[in-house]
Amino acid sequence: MSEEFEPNIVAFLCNWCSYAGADLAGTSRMRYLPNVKIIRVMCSGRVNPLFLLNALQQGADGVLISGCHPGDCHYLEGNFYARRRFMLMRKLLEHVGVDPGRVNMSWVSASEGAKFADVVEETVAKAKEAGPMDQFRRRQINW
Amino acid sequence: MGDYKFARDKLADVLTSLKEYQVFAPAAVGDVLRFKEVTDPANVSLDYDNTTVPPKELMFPQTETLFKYRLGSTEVEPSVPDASKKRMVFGIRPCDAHAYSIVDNLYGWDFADPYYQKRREGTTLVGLACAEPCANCFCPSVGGGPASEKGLDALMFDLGDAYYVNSLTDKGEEFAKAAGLEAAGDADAKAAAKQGEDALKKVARSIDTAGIPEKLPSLYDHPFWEQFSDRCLGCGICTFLCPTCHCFDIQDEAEAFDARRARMWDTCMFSEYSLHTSGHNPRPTRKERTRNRISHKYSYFPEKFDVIACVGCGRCINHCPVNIDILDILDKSKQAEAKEAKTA
Amino acid sequence: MVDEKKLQEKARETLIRDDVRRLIGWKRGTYGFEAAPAVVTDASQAEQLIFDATCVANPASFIAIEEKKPVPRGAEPDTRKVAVMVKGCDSRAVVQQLVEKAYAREDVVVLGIPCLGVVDRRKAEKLFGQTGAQVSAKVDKEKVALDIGGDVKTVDRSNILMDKCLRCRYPNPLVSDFLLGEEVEKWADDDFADVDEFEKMSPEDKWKHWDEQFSKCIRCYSCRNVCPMCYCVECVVSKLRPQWTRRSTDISENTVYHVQRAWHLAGRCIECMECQRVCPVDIPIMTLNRKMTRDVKEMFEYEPGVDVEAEPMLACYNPQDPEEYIM
Amino acid sequence: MVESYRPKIGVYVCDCGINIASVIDVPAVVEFASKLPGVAVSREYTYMCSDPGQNLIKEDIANEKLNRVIVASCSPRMHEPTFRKAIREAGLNPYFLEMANIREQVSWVTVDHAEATEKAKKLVEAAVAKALLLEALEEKEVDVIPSCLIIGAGIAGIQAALDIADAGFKVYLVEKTPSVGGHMAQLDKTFPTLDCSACILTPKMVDVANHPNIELMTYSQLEEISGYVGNFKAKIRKKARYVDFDKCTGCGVCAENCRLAGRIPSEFDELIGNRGAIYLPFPQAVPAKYTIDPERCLQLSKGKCGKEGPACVAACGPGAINFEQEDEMVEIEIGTVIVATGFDVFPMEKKPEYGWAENDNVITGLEFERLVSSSGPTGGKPVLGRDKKGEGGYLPEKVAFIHCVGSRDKSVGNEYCSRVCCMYLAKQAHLIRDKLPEAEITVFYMDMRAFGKGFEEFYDRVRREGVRYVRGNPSEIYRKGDDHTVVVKVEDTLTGTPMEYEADMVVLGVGLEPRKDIREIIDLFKLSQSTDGFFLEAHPKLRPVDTASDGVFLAGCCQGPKDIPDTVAQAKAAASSALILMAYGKVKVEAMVSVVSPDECRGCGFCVEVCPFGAIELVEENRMGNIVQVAFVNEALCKGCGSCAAACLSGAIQPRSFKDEQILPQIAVLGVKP
Repeated sequence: MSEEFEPNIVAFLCNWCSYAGADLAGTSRMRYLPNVKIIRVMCSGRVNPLFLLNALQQGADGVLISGCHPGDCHYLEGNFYARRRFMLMRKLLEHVGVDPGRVNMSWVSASEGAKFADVVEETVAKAKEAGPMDQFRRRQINW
Repeated sequence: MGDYKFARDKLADVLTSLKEYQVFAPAAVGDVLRFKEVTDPANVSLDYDNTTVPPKELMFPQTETLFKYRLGSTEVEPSVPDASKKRMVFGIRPCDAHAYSIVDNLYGWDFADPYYQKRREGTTLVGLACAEPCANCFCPSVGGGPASEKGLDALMFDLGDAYYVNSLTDKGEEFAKAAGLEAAGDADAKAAAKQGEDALKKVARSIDTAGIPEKLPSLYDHPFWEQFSDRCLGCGICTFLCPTCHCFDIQDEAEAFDARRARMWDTCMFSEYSLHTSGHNPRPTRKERTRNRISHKYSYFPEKFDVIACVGCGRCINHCPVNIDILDILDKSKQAEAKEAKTA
Repeated sequence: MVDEKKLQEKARETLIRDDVRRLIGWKRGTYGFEAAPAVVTDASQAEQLIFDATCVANPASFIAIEEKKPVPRGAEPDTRKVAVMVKGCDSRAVVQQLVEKAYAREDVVVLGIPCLGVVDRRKAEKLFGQTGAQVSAKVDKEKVALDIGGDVKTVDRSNILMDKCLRCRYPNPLVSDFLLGEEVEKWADDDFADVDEFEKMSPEDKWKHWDEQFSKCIRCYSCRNVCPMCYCVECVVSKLRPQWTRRSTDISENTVYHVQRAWHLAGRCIECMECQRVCPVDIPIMTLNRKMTRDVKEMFEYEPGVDVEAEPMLACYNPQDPEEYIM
Repeated sequence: MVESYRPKIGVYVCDCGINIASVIDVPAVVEFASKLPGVAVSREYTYMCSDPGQNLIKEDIANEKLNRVIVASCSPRMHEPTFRKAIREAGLNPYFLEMANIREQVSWVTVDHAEATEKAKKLVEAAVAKALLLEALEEKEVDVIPSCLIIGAGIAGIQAALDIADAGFKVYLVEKTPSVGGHMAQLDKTFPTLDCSACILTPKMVDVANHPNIELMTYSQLEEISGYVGNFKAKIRKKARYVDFDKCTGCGVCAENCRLAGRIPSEFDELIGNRGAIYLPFPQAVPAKYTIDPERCLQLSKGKCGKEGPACVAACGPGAINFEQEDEMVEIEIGTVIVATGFDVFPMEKKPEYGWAENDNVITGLEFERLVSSSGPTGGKPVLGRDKKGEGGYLPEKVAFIHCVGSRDKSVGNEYCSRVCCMYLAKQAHLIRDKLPEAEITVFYMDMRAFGKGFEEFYDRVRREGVRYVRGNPSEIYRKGDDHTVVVKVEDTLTGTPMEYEADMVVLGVGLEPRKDIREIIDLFKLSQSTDGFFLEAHPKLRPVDTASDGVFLAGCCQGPKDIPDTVAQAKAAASSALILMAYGKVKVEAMVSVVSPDECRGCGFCVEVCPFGAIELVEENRMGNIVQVAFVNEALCKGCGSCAAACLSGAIQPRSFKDEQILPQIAVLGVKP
């Protein structure tokens, strides 16, 4: 336990805003923590809330879903659906006892590289506070 | 073999003395009873009707690793249980012990299943006779009874202030010795016998199984199944809670590069149980699945092993949410005219 | 209460119709405190049908889970209507099934039954023990009278009715072609106090609770199968490609199964409580559904199963939806 | 094509000069990748995007028979097209490419080199996990029918129609009212140049009627539209005019003889002038064909007109009048659509405190236009207070103009600026000054927005002409006494003094609103609205005339308030956008579209509801002899966003290249800690 807990975060970023925003954070050489690993999807509306459940089960300590700001969705409405879904999924997980700090969502536009870096830091900080996700992680199970 | 007894308030002491055994006894989670490994003997109580989940899970766990391997490697590491490790099922009801002896037929048939058999070999079964059968018990109709000794190593009777223990096998004797039980008197044996007889009379439900195994195949296409299958939910309650149902599915599971092959309970009541890769399903609706469950227990199994694969524990009746009552089905099957089948 | 003779007469009338294939209602069970759901196809079977406070099952469940047999080449599929008897709560399932296009309105004949509440088997068995008798039960605004094999017991409603009945807001069917019996007055409201109470627990205590509950699960899927909203051709839980949930039973897979189930019912659950009723190992499944129902109502002002014209909750949005945690 | 079932993956890790290699231990990543399942080749190269880098991949595809390629380099948003092209050239389906973004997401943002290397490994492993399940996708092209449907024949529709027709393509121009021209035809002069609106518009109106490539359908409405970009089918209802279009010469004798002549308020004149039951909306109307108003015509509404029967029939020489005429449905096929349905002016009912309904000397800007138009009911004299026969009246002496009526006003739900009112009121003030040199003119404004070419100069000129501008937003306008004096109650916000300004004419600078019946078009095309209620363009900056529906473009005020030059510019842009599709003749269909597994679909239609593009519909499916409803994706409409997949409960609908079964392995890799 001497080593500090480093949470592992799986992030789902929409191709048009947030992934581009993450790219901008890169091109602007902003430094952020390596804990967040990104999966590219075309739209935040693509992210099935069950992905999040799966990520926690696989061993992620937190998840991040990021899309375009409301009204800016490349596909017009995808982020509105995403917002509704994750608002609710987060409540459901909270009811089961999952720390709500593990479920994070953000609006990051293609021009918000700095915001993306901030979002990463905040997401990692929240997951750190929540501690290792060991409630229903698969690897816990002794075969 | 031997007649023993121990005082009711010595139950915890008896269990404590069984250190060389891994002891399983009924334990409550909320209102639900299930056999669990005894961690604190003080918490064990034998005042129960029967467990919701039958103790078949102790021989045939719901999920069981068969072997482990590493992805990309051809080496496997079998996970066969160790028979030399002594286990005891304490307080098992006669019907559930009877069930083991029925399932033994299958797991020792064309292929000796080491996972099941090793567990069986290493396990001592200490039964508890039923003084008050439940509303839907019908064990005497299928060769059992509230005080049946089938499959047991010892049988206990709750005589109020003491438990009378009748050891039936060497394993039973070993248990009596390990537990340091005192010898019982004739009066106790008589009281136990009396209790057994009384209990038998209290069993409210019954079925005359004569002729059923032979008749069911003739009702294969009979419409009478539909009056039950039409309300069947297709869930796994009746089969998962059945002490004799023994079907399993095999799955490979991997965590990164570590993998295992495991088997887990499966049920003929699920549509995917009989679903072919082609998309064809020989049992396309619940009618065929309901028919299969009953026919397997009361016809196919006896045809092969000469014993009905049902112990009359009543669990499928008690827990079916839509009142599909196996006795009702059997009763209706007896009334059904085989020739009607053609018109189905 | 409904006159049984009238009910059977209406059922007979309905079954005689050329355009009706089957009727789903209730009949007396072989034993105990619950009536059995009944699927009848012939007018001669109408006399089996009953309605009283033991008729707890939701007949609407059976409309959608019926498996159609393959139709032989050249033959015509049977497209006649299905008639279904529904209590107020059951009728919400029909409404929601219509919203989700499980069938068209003209495919069903709905026989509505105003209801004063139904008996909870678990509560009854706690009071009177398991019985082999075929129990019947009458309910009025104050008491429930149970006839247990000739022995009549009278119990306060709150001690024996299903929890859903004690907070019932829709005692009268929301959709029906024929109403069997007089409409009744609503007697309760739902303040979701149970959800509030559960939420007071710490995350650790919540998980401790669920760890224990989910560990019991034997994955018989009765909760899924009985649900009137669960009738996917292939449930994601059973899918192998991709495999969302493994078939192994352990705390990880069991938890994921239950959360998936609750998620898939978010904004769809009509609170008939059948999932919890049928669970053989007494998992308080409704605790998750109730949480979703409450939050959907609070956050999105949405209530499923009350309006046939409504858009499905997760297939619509409001630009002003809450987003307080979004960065 | 080399697409065998068993994956053979090539992994290419790019140094990007030192951009990647100086932070990430590239050889370690290459070594790690070489051991992953299915990986046949794993290489490092300085610049993968360079020609030699691409050739490396191409050679391996040829020699090692690779069937999946992973490039670990920069963002796929940068070079995905480059590498797709490269592997296509090597004979592999371009969708067998997956990229791991180890520059923007790792080397450029991570401080610790060891951590960066570990993260890069993970990203490569996730890419391999997904690559194992990639599928070959087909890029399809569909032909574009070389014709365009334009809805609305105001200046926007007219201009777009002329441009497209001049380029040699067929245009169907559909107009709801009996004449083309729209709002612009109602205007007197245009700001800031004071051109006569009719003079510049009518030649174009005549052109659209005569152009060989334009089929003009006035008094017609779009009823149905189906299909997708390049291949739309439309049903148009040509409403019955009760006048034979070909026989009518437009002589107007019928209208003179109509028993209701001059007794029905004219819509064109904003109800301050009158017409008959058979009418031409205005003298320069195109087509110059008469129309009978079926709701007002005695013969049509009452079944009887006078003792001798309809006078118009008797009067019409060519015998053009036909009371038996019925609506006609026309079906057309088009490749592109331009929506130019225009706007409605702000309805004064929503602002009763300005007393418009009670006082006939309180008029809207558009009423003013008709009042001062030489072709208007008063012949261009701003006469107020005429009697029913249109006689008598007075010329105003004190005129007030009010800005921002129904614009920039949250209380009526319109937060936006209507963009034209400042200038049209300045123009109208000028017109009053011109016609009534002695009148006292006061303009009440909130802010003056004179941003266009020549606008500020014009505003200056108007002020110099003796028009007083007072900064203040009137709270109330009411009648005082028995004469026609009305009081404008306002606070001069520059001096802070409350005023009760007495005027005998008040002109309300009403703003522009979305058409009241905008829903009809929204439902037909599944278009979206922005918060102001106008149609939403595909991108506010870069795709201002496109919509989310491919092949459907916007022109003019239906997208938001505009003045005439902006409208014309946008119309030309919309025309050019439609022409791009039609001139090329083919359109690429997105390859990464959603696909339905009909056997798994429960037919609930959640996906249909969620799809922002109307790409999904429920169709009948024969499932083992039983007919069920299942989702069906129109691939030409689908944009591959995948919202449908997240809404689908059974996973029956999936976007290609982003299927659940492709994403879950990525989660599995990234979820597990190193």
